[in-house]
Parts: sequence; C-alpha cells; structure tokens
Amino acid sequence: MEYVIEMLDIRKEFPGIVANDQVTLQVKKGEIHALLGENGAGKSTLMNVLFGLYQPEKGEIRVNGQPAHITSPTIANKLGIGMVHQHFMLVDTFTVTENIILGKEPKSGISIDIKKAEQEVQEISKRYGLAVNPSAKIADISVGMQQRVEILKTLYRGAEILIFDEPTAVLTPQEIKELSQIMKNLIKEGKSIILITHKLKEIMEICDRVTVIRKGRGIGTVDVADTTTNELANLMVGREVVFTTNKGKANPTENVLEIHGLEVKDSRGIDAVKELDLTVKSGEIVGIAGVDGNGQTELIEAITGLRRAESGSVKLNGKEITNMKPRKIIESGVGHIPQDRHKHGLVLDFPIGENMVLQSYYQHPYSKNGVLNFKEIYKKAKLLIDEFDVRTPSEYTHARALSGGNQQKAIIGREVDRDPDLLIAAQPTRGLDVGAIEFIHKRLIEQRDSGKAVLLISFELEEILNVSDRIAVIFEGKIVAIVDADKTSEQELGLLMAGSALSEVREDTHV
Amino acid sequence: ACGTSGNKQGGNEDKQEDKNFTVAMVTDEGGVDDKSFNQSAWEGLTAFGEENNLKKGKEGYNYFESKSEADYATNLNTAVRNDFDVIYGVGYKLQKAIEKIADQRKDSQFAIVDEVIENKDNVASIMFKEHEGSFLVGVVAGLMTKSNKVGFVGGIEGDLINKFAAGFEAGVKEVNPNATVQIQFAGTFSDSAKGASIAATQYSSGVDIIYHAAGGAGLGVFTEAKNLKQKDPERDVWVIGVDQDQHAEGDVKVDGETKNVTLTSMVKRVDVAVKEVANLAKEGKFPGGELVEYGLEEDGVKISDSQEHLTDEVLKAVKEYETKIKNGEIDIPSTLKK
Amino acid sequence: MSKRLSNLLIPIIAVLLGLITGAIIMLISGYNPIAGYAKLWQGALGEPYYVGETLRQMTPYIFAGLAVAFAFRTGLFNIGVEGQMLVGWVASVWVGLAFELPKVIHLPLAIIVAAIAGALWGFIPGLLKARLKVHEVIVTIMMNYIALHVTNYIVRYVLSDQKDSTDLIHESASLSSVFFESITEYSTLHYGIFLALLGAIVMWFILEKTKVGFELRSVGLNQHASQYAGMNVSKNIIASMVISGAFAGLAGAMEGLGTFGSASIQSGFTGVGFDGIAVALLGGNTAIGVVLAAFLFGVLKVGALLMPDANVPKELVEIVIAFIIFFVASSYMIRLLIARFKKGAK
Amino acid sequence: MDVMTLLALIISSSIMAAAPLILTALGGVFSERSGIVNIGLEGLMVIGAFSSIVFNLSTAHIFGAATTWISILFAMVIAGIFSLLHGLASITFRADQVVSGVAINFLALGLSLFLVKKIYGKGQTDTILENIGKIDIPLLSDIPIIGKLFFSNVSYMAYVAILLSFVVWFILFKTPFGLRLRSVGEHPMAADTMGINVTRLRYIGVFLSGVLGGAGGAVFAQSLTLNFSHITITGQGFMALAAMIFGKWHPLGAMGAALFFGFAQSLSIVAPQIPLLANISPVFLLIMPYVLTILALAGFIGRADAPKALGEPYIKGKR
Ligand SMILES: Nc1ncnc2c1ncn2[C@@H]1O[C@H](COP(=O)(O)OP(=O)(O)OP(=O)(O)O)[C@@H](O)[C@H]1O
Ligand SMILES: Nc1ncnc2c1ncn2[C@@H]1O[C@H](COP(=O)(O)OP(=O)(O)OP(=O)(O)O)[C@@H](O)[C@H]1O
Ligand SMILES: [Mg+2]
Ligand SMILES: [Mg+2]
Repeated sequence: MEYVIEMLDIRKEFPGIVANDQVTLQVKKGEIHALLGENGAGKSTLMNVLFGLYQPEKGEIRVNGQPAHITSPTIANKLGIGMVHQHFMLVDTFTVTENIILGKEPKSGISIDIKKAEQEVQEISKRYGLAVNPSAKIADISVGMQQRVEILKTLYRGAEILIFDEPTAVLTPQEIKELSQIMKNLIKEGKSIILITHKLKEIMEICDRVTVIRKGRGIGTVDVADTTTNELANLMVGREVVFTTNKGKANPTENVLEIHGLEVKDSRGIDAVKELDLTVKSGEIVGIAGVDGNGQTELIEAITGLRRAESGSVKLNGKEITNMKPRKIIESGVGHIPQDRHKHGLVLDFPIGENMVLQSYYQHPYSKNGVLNFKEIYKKAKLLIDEFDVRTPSEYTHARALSGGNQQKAIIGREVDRDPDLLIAAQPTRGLDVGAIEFIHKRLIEQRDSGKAVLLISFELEEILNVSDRIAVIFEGKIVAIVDADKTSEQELGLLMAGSALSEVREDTHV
Repeated sequence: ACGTSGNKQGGNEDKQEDKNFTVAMVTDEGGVDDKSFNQSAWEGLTAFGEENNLKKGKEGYNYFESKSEADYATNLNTAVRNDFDVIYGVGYKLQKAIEKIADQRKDSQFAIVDEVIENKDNVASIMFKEHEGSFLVGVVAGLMTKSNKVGFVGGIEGDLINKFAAGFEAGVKEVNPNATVQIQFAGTFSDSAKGASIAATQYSSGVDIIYHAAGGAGLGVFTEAKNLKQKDPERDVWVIGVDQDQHAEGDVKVDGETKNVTLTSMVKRVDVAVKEVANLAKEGKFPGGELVEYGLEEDGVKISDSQEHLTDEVLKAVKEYETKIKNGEIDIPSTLKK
Repeated sequence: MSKRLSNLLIPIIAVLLGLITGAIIMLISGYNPIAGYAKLWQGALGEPYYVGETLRQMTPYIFAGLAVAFAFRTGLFNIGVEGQMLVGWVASVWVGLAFELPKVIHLPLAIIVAAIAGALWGFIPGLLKARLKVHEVIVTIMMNYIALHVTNYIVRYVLSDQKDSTDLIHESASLSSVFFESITEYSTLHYGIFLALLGAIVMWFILEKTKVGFELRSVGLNQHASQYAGMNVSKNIIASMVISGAFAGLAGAMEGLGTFGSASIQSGFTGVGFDGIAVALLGGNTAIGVVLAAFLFGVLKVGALLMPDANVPKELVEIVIAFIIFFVASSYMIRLLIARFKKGAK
Repeated sequence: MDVMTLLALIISSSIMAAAPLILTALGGVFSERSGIVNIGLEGLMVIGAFSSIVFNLSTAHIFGAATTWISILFAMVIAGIFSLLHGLASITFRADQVVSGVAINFLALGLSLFLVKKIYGKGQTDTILENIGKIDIPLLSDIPIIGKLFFSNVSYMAYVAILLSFVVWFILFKTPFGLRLRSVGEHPMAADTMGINVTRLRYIGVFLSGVLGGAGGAVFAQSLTLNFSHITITGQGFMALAAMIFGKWHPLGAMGAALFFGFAQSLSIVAPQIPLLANISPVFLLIMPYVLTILALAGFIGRADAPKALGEPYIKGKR
C-alpha cells in the first residue's frame, strides 16, 4: 500500500519534556486518518513537526515515499502539505481574501489584483462548498467562517495533504456537519486528511483509520471499521472510560439567578440581548442552547458585570447585581469559566499557581495586610492541581506551557473551588479529551447536587442534553423556549435554535 | 584642608619644588570645541601654555569636558586632585559646583567665567560686559535698518541672555529712536528649527536685521536669512552673530555666487580674559575674591573684524560710541525692563 | 549549566564583549585601549573619590530605572521619566527652600513632595491611557517637554528672583553627607544612595509580594483576564503610572536634595530619564537588575570623564556604552556562543 | 502683519518643520508595521544628518546645485546600513527591541561626533553652502490665495515628503510586499506558515526605517541647521515616533500628525503677532504645541492599536 505521509519513529523534546517519542504515523492516499490522544499527548507537536514548524530530534519523514527534510512551512507547502491549526493562524485585521492570498498574491502591475484574488477565492470556495465573504475582515466573522478561511488557505496553495488540528472544537453542530461534508468533498478530489479530534463519534463517522498517542508515545493504528468508541477511548486513556454522565434528578429550590427584561448592546453598539428573562434555581443546571452569535457572550458579560446592561435587572439570591463592578459580582457568589481561556481565563505568563488565585489573591489566607502569602497560594494550587488532575511539571510552571486541556482543568478547579452560588460555564469542554470531559461534567453535576445553580453555555447539543436539567434556547438575543432536558431531542433543539417557535416544533414532531 | 584631602601624589612637597605653573578648565555641556565661549577659553589657555612652554596635560594646561551638569563637580575635583594651579569653570552653570568645592579646597585657586562668586578668597570671577558689545551692534543695527524694525532672538531667557538683549535694544534706540526691537526667546539653545521659525516670523513682519544670542537655535536664524537671500538676492536680510565672528555662518550661495548675510558679530574674548587671569596668577597676583570685568575697555567684548557690510559712516558711529562707553559717558542697561 | 549561573554569566560576558568591541575601535582609530580602560577604571573605581562619584551617579539611575521598569512590568512604556524627574527635582527644591523645619520633618517632606510631583506627572498619561486609551508613549513624550519648560519657568520666576538657578536648599532638607565627603575625599556622594537601594527593595516588594503588585503584574500581562477576574484595569493602569512617576520624582529629589542642592534652568533634557530606559531593560526590569545596571552606567559615565586623559575622546565612551547595551540586549547570541563553546569543549 | 501673511507664515513653517518628521515617521511605520519597535529613529536621524552634511561639504564643488539631493540619497544609504545593526540585534539576536533602539541612539550620536572630530578636528562641521532652500513652487504658487498659502516659501523636499506618504500608503496597503510586511507585524507565525520569510521582511522594514530616518535627518540638517554637531538632532526622532503613534501607524496618519506638530509649533511662534494671543505668558507659548497635542489625542484621536506582534521577537514554534 502506498503512503502519502510516513512519519517514522519520531522524537521531539521540549526543554524538560518529551512531547513525542517513538511515534509512527502512516497516512494512505485518499483517507481520513484520525490522530487521537489525550490533552497534551503530543498530537499538535507531531503535526507541527510534519508541517516544518518544529524539527524532530529523531525519526524520519517520507512524503510520497521520498524522504523529506521539512525545515519550514514553505517546504511543507511545496510538498503539498497544508495545515489548519488548532489556534487559527489568521491576521485579524486583514480581510478573508488577504489572508488566503498572503504569500501568493495575484498581481496587476505592482499592486495586488484584489478583484482577481476575490474571484479565485470565490471559485475555490464554491468548488468545495466553503462559503465565505471574501471581503469581510477576519475580526468580524464567526469562528466557523474563520475556519473555512483556514481551509481555503491550504486549498489555494494546492495542498494535497491536509492536517486539521481539532477543527471541530470551536464549531457549532451545524458547522460540524458542514465540515464533515467538506472533508468528504476533499477526499473525493483525491486529497488526504489527517484529523485531530477528541470526538470519538466523529472519528467513527468519517475517519478510515486512527492512530493513537498516549503521553507522547505512539500506541498504534487501527481501522475504524474494526473498533468501537469504547475501545478507542480505552486505548487513548489507558483505562476504562465511562461515557454517559450519570446524574440523578435535580432538586431545584430557591431562585439564585433571576434576569428580567435584560437589554445589552454588543461592542458595535447593536442590540445583542433583548428583553431577556431567565431564572436559574439552586440545585439545577440550566443549559443555554443556541447558534454562536445570538447574544450568549453579551448575556454572560452582562451577568458578570463585564458589559453594561442597558436596561432590565439581574438578581443574585434576590439581590440586585445589575451593572455592579465585576469584583462585587464575583464576591456575591458568581463563578465564571470563560469561553476563551487564553484571553479571559488565564494570565499565561503567570505561574499556574498564581493563576489559581486570580480572583481571590487579596483575600484570606492568600493575603494579609496587603502582603501575599505565597506559601498558602501555592499550597492551594498544589491541592487543586492534584484534585483536578492538572498535568503540569509543577505549580510554578507558567500557564502558557500547559496544554489546552490542562489549562481548562486549572480554570475549572479554580472556579469550582471558590464555591460560588452561581457557576457560569461557557464552553467548558471545548477542545478537551473524553477523559477530561467526563471529569468536568462530573464536577458540574456535583456542583448542582451540592445545591448550587449552574448556567451552562455550549454549542454542543450533546453536552447540553447530557448535562442540563432545563434548556433555554437563545435566538437573536431572546430566550425563545425553555424545555426540560429529558423531554426534548437534538432535532427539536436544532429547530428552535434556528428560530422556529416551540409551538410549531412540537406540533410538527407530534403530528 | 590638605590633611584630609588625600592628595595621593604627595601634594605639598611637589608643589613647593619649582613645578610648572599649571592651568586647567572645566567646560559646561557645550564641550571644548563649541565655537563659543568654551572654545574661546581653551584658546586662551592654549595661548598661555604655549607662551610658557607648557605641554598639554597634567604638567601643563588641560581641559575637562562635562557631558552633564552632574559632571561639573567631578571634573573640578579631578582638576584639584591633579594639582592645577588655577582651575577655570567656564559658564555660569558651574557656579554652585565651584562655590562648594572652593570651600572644601581652600588651597586651590578657581576662576569662574560668566558668573560672580562673592566672598571666596580662592575664587576669581570673570564677567563680560556683553551689554556693551551688544550696544555697539545695536548701534549698527539701528543705523542700518531700512524698515526701522529689528529683531532679537534669545535662547532661554536668563540673566546672561538678557544682558545681550538689553544692550542691543539700548544701542538701537540710541541711534534710531523710531526703530522697534522685537525680542523673542526660543526657549532652547539647540532647536534650530525653532530659531528658523522665529526668524521667519520676524523677517516677514518687516524686520531686516536680527541679532541672535541663541546658540544652536541661532543657526536657524542664519538659515532663514540665507533662504530669504536666496529667494530674493536684492532683499536686505541680516543677522548679527554672537560670541565669535560668525561671518562664515552667513555665507550663502545665490545663483552660483557666494553672498553673506552676517552683518557683524558681537565677539566675546573669553580667551583674553582667561589668559590674563592666568598671567596674574602666575605672577602671584591672583584676583581671588574679586570680580574681574571685561568690557570694551578691557578688550573683553568687541565688534567683529569682518566689517565688510558696514559703511564708513556706521563704523565711525561705532568708534564714537566705543569711546563714549570707554569713557563712561553712557549708561548701558544690563537687564531688560519688564 | 544551571540557570542561575548562566543568568549571571550572560551580562558579564556581554559587558566584556562590549569592552572588547570598544578596544577594537580604539585600536583602529589609533588610541591605546589599555591606557583608555585604565583611565576608565581609575575614573570610576580607582580611588575612593571616584567610587563616591560613581555611587552618586548611580543613585538617580536606580530611581529612573525603577520607574521605567515598574511601568514596563505592568505593561506600560514610560518614556516620560525625564519629565517626571524634572518636576520631582523642582518640587523637592521648592520644599527645601520654602520651609525651615527640623530635619526629621523637612527632609522626608521634601522627598515625599518630589515623589508626589512625579506621581502627578505620571498620573496624567495614566489617566488618559486608562480612560481614553491614548497611547502613553506620545503623552509622556509631550509631558517631558511641558515639564522642561514649566520647571524652567518655575525656577526663574517662582523659586528665584529671575535667576538661572535657585539658592541652595536649607541644610535641613539636604541629603548631603559630611561622613561620605570625608571618606570619599569630597565626592558628592550623598545619603540618597540608601534611599535608592531602599527604593529597589520597595519596588521588588510591591511587585512580587503585595496584592497591589499582583494586580499590576496581572493587568500588565493580560488586561482581559484581569478584568474577568474582577480587577479594575483602569485603576491599575493609573496606579502603575503614578507609582512609576513617583520613582521618577524621587530620581529628581536625588538631584535636588543630594547632588546639587538646588534647581537650575535646564537648556535641554538631563538624559537621566532616557538612560533609565536602558538601565531598566538591561536589568531585565527587575529591582536587583536595575541596581546592577545602574551601577554599570554609573561606572561608565563617571569613568568616561577621565578617558580623555588617555587621549581617548569622550565620544568613544558613548560608543562603548552603546555596544555594551547591544550585547547585553542580545543575550540570545551569547547563549548561542556559550552553547557552542560548551559543545566545542565536549 | 495681515491675516494672509500670518496664515501663509504659519502654514509654510508648519510644512517645513513637518517634512523631516514625516519622512522619519514613515520610516517608523515600516519598521513597526513589520513588528519591530523603533525608538532608534532619533539615532537614525542623527546618522542621516551627519552623513548628509559630511557628504555635502566634501562634494559640493563637484555636484553643485544637485548636492543636496545626492547628499540625501547618500544619507539614506548610510542610515539604512546603520539601521541593520538594530535589525541584527532585535531580529537575529532577539534583543529587546526597545533596548536595541536605545543603543542605536547612543551609538549614532557617539559615532558621528567621534567621526566629526576625526575628520574636522573640532566639535562641529563647517556650514554647508548648498542647502535646501525655500522656494515658491512654479505655477502652483501663482494660484490666487492657495498659491500664497500653500506653495510659497516652502521646499520641494516638503512636498516630496507629503507625496511620499501617499506612496508609502500605496506600498503598504496595495502591494504584495505591503501585505506581507503587515502580516509579519500582526501575526508572524501565520505569515511563516504561509511561506513568508519573517526575518527577511523584518530586516527590510528596519532597513526602510533607516533609509527614511536618514532622509529625515538629512533634510533637517540641510534645510535647518546647515551643519552638524551634537545639538543638530535633539528629540526630533522622538517627535517622529510620537507622530507615528499619533497617526496610528498609518502613513497618512503619521503625515497628518507631523503636520499637526508643525502647525502647533509655528502657531506658538507666531502667537506674539496675533493680537488675541500676544499677551500670553511666554511659558504657555512654549508648552502650547505639546499641550495641543495631548488635547488632540484626548479629544478625538483616542485609542491606537499597534501592530499585534510589535516588540515580540519571532521564535518559531513558540506559543
Ligand atoms: N513550544 C513548547 N514548549 C514547551 N513545551 C511544549 C511546547 N509545545 C508543547 N509543549 C508540551 O508538549 C506536550 C504536548 O503538547 P501538544 O500541544 O502537542 O499536545 P496536544 O496533544 O495537541 O494536546 P491538546 O489536545 O490539548 O491540543 C505538552 O505537555 C505541552 O505542554
Ligand atoms: N511603537 C511603540 N514604540 C515604543 N514603545 C511601544 C510602542 N508600542 C507599544 N509600546 C509599548 O510597549 C508596551 C506593550 O505594548 P502592548 O501593545 O502589548 O500594550 P497593551 O498593554 O497590550 O495595550 P493595548 O491594550 O493597547 O493592547 C505598551 O505599553 C507600549 O507603551
Ligand atoms: Mg493540540
Ligand atoms: Mg496589546
């Protein structure tokens, strides 16, 4: 069998850590090959080696049977390798077209022929079904569209082998469906794909073979047809993994969060949340389902005091907290796992230990008379790191050095530990491996069971359905329906999220 | 003081042997070749050294350059530690440093240029009557202006610069009571762009002669005058230079021909003063505790030797006033009326 | 090699490389580098007197460096140290002249007022940055010029009777030290050096040990996360500029109460504020680093004054300083060199 | 003075004073758009001023009236080469860019004064005779009113500077080179993955800042001081830096900001001639340009976003 890509016995070290060791990956032409592993297992590192961003300490790479020295992305590009990175490589201030043509610009005279470029972009985007607006600024478009831009970048360069590093982690269900279709189209065109994902279901659905890495070591490659999700999960984690989250019935009591007639504008001054009403009781998890960009972010920011509420009221345990300072709100008992952990959740250049007290550093016992007590801080950090299974060399390691999953676990540990009456969790499991997801879901339910209120925002319906007790569907800044989790379905939610009224939906499904 | 002064080179004994009579100076931030009073002072020292067969350096005559105000004291002390017989501080800015060190080093002799230090027996003060020289160039300007408008561009307002302005204004008024004098300060001694802008403003308001006492900002005044000359070779635009003969600064090429816009300059002979004080000291007549003033009489200020633009009439008038001033017939203000 | 060792070794190598480069330049242009450096050494550390001067020169550099470093650590670039220093200087002299009080009150008062003046000068760019997002680099540059002209005006028309310099401050507000004068043969070294070292400790303590410092660093590294964590970003930006300005003001007090004992009209910037940028960054924006870098600067600046004795023009010293800065900044290159050297050894 | 004369005066001296700042700020735009902080602009102007004056003095007898222009070109080359030192330190050796810029400033001044002493044996050069003079621009200056206000008593160089900002705008925003340069300053890793040579582009950015900073210094020296000494360039580079930030790293913005500085400056100088302002205390006039700038910033300019990767050395694979 001929392989388009062979990575043989690769070893890659970082100072103090071996990210890849004895990893072998062989990709056949025309297949979708999954790369599976826990957070921090070394998947991205391996792909960065293939893409020429890192040089391996050991091992051999062959492209189409020929040994290749991929010392830079330029060489990778020349060899027909394109990569869609886990963290997008897009210039925010450029337009879609500019990002795509960068480095390979069509010219008229000495200037860029932007018309021609836009046409070309249109053409490719049609051919593979990747709808984008060529003249929009990256900063203004949705994450889904940004990802399509990333794919277009590789296609524009004529890539034959595409690497997708966790492409679905940031997408809505609708977008994920579209992406699967796109990948199938690509395969049809004779391209090969390496797909990194934590979603076993996706692997089962669209991949041909899977290579598993555990703690930097290659475990092996299996045919998808010959395996099950459970087996994959066990391979990856090295132990038995339980899938469906076991939770008992909710015991909602008093209202913890009460929102009435809330109106919030977004950064451009446009109404994002309109006359929104919502209540979350202690002892229940309310999930907010909705397509990205329907006011979820603004809603959270208004609750947490990060964004001004134009009108309406937000009460916590019966007390008005509308437009109070963020710290006051935090102190009144709100915890927040932010959606963007790099930007909002962590100070990446702080040690992980200090990140653990980012909200509480000024309180007892971390601080006394304005002086910090680092002993206490790091004691606490160590406890949380152990309890929440944050994999880090030490509590003194900078947060930046941790893998995404471990960063997230650290944040969750921090928030849960503060024991807030209301815990807002925005996309808490984005980009995490199954083990970690399982862990986090358990923690959220624990919070509920100990009588806290939990507000869960997620684009993943499966997560919403599994974890929530009640589900509020948000559409264009309004809660358009509230349903019980055990009395609804993915289909129903999908329709509601697209703007259909509950009455219509229920009629349709029941008749 | 010697006991504690820790002069390593054996101090007193050496001094008694017939060691050379040595002199040194400490410059202000302008540096020793500033085309201005530091340079002039150094020329004086050099002349003194050569006359007395001294070598540059520790055993003869030397200078210490200051790069910032903080260096004054260090340099002065270094000079003291090298046992120079007279140590000059050039520029009013060194006043405080000399005052302090003169108290600590009572055995050393100091002289300060452009400032008065009173009640210290080991410090001589050398002052110039800039207002007298400025009066003379004021006379020139007053007589030569055709528009009856002349200008003065100063650097940073202060006692010293005000002397120039006051003398100049008085000179102009003396010979031409109808003339007006526009006085403006650039607020800087270094920004020539600003000097040029001020000059542009003054010239376009009808001024035809500008006297500057603005150091580097004054270069901008020359530049503007030259620009105007280049545009309109017939136009009367003049600059009066300061401190040294700034004739060369006024050279301008107009249509391939070199013209000159430096009407004259007010020259300040720091060299003369420095040399004279050195000679006095050598003869054992160091004017410690005294103020030595250098005016027209003492050859300390004068009108430059480049006088090609001045008519005989003007030169005659200058001569007349020179005599009058020397005879003390005229009282020239040294401060600006507010 | 242990990290600590290489952290120590790198600046030393950098300084050596800078000196070697300087030597090469001296050789090429026909000067004697050995004589030149011998003079540099003598003029900086060779005699008690010069040690005194070097330490005195180092004093304002420490404060200026701390000011720049403090702002940098909190994500701000304070180019305005020069101006903040000037206002601090004049403010300290004003207090030194205006009152006659017992030393225990007068001196601290003068120092505090200088810090407040500098802080105020830093407050303005801080406020504009925090409230209106105006870039602090431009505002602080402009504030420098404003400080220059305003302090000149104050010296001339407020603190003196239209003179170019104020009188000497009252002894009760002076930092000058008879003891230091006696052991350093009349150098201008004053008690300010202790304040400066204390200042370094204070900066270290504030930044590394207090909750205020925690917030400031956090905001400096990631405003967004800090805001999410409930910190008041605007308040911290202002606080940072105010504290930075206070340090700069103290640099001014060192000159006003220590070195000069007066304030005089400045025809241009003193340069101490700008050198402070180099000091801070050479010192890696840490307190101890700033102290060491300030010492280096003190040595070079003061030692340079004697170099003309070896016929080396003073400009050459500037060139040497520039190269030392280059090499210290390019520590990556030195790391590479060390690595290669070690490989060669193996 | 009548209003027309006053206005003409203010405008022409604004433009004249702005020209060197515009050129230098444009240089800053190139460097910082490529992600390299350049507070060495001051030093680059020093080198430009120095080399143009030396060149001018030594070749005026050969080139005659063309000397000034050739001197500018010469200064551009020299300062361009000089700036590569900043590139070497901050790009290749990953030095802190601010420190490296500070070093550039030290080195430029030290080196040029050292050389002046070596060449001329004194602290400053002689005065040049071929200088950038003021002219009335042919034809344009004949336009009624506008001609007198905008095209009289200016230099060609001033208009070259203004035109150049449009050229730079075109280069940055319309050509592949500009796109690449900006991408390197915003997201070098992204650029790298697109096959763009980050290092090379940053060097070019820095080199262009040297070239233009050199031009700025050359224009300043040859039109205003006409000689070179330690006070020739005193803070203009920092003003250019301010103009660049004020102009939000945009060539036209930088030009506007430089013109604004020029305007504020000349307004303060002309003020004694304006009845309304004649009695203001001189200290207010001295600080006026800077206060006006701060007010303008606070009033309607507001936040400026620097290129995202500004100041960060690009290290492959760093997250
Ligand atoms: N540039 C780097 N410097 C130091 N360590 C690194 C670097 N990049 C990755 N690592 C470490 O290498 C290991 C593998 O990281 P990698 O990003 O490849 O994991 P991953 O499998 O992609 O995880 P995730 O699923 O969270 O994306 C982790 O422990 C990570 O902390
Ligand atoms: N062009 C420049 N020249 C010199 N220094 C600069 C320049 N741009 C930024 N700096 C300084 O470096 C520091 C870090 O810049 P950076 O843009 O990361 O600041 P920031 O705190 O993230 O601000 P913002 O919220 O505006 O992004 C800034 O405080 C700034 O003053
Ligand atoms: Mg990854
Ligand atoms: Mg930023």
